[in-house]
Amino acid sequence: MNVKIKTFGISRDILGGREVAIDLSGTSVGDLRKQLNSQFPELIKLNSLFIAVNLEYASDEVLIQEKDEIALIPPVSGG
Amino acid sequence: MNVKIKTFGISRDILGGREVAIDLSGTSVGDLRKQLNSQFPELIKLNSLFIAVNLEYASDEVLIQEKDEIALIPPVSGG
Amino acid sequence: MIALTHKPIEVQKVIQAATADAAGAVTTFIGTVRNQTAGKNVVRLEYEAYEPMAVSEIQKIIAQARERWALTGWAVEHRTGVLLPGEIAVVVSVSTPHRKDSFTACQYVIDQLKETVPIWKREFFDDGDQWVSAHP
Amino acid sequence: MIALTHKPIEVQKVIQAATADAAGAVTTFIGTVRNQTAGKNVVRLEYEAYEPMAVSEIQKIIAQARERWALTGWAVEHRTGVLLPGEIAVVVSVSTPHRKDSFTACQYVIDQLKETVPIWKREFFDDGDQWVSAHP
Repeated sequence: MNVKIKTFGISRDILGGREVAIDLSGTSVGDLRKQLNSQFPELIKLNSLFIAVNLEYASDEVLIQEKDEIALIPPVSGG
Repeated sequence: MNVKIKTFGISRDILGGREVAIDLSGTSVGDLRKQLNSQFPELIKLNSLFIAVNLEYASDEVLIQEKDEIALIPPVSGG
Repeated sequence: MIALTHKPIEVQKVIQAATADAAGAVTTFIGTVRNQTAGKNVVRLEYEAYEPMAVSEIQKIIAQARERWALTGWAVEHRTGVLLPGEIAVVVSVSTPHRKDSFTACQYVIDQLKETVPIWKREFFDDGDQWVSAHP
Repeated sequence: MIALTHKPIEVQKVIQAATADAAGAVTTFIGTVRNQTAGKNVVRLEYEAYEPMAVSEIQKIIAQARERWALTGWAVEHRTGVLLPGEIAVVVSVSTPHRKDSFTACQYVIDQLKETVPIWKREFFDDGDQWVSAHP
């Protein structure tokens, strides 16, 4: 399944683009997380990394559809 | 000793003037308090009544000089 | 800046006076005249201050706050005279390097102000008036 | 009012948006860019937001605050883009009938905002830059 990943903050520097296409071999957020960590090991060094699906923080069990809006949320620092 | 008492808030209504002259028979803030309570018993019904001498809250032991600036401080309600 | 004023308080000026380059946080409290007290319509208020003592008591509160927290700036302005519902009675603004201190210090200043500063509020209703807090 | 903006934040407008006739208390937090971080000179900052999700997360925080406290008004505005030291990054303003709630609720909103809202800050120093909080 082809998914597009929006990147923000330091995750953009690590993935190298505002929106990065990934050929996801699994079906869940957890599968995507494993694949990203393997492909971009710098992600593992972050304080935290959440994945948002359709503007909501998503746990690893959430299933991904090809049309979903997926985004990487490295440690936030607003305010 | 003749002292002038500045009044504020409800104490002005009770004493009937912005500045009221009192012929103080004692020498301390406590003496003044007793005399005022006796002369204006409505003061006793207040939640509290502090007496300020020269812009400072004064305890009953503080001695009064004729030239001191004396003020009645009924319960404050600023803010 | 510590001030009593008969004129409407300009919030922006008070905040400006409390702001500092070294501050990362500015907390500002604005006390406004409510249109109701205990279910009764407030028509207007009158604030009266023992002005020199009020300024000196606010100065003491600021000095205490500066002992406890690393204030980079502060400003307190209190209105006196006649106020209508919706109008601003008091503004307290405090700046600190860190966020939590700015909240704690600002709240300390307004809490103490209400306890110790010789300012009195008279509420006028449709059918009478009262000096607030005077009686049990 | 909940907004992200590339333009300088007008504090007075944010406070105005949070103010209500039934309120007696308005607490406003202003977060400004400090000129130092851990002893290093900050030259400038850049804030980036995942805008639709940031707005939706702030809406959730306000909804939580409204469940806990009797808010009469609220407004949150966060700046994005390049900011210089002294500029305002965020303003949170909350009004309530009573004073203590306005402090507690305002602090809750800014505390939660810093925890959950997808906004990122990059600090630029004389000799480099960093995404704040990214690494241990």
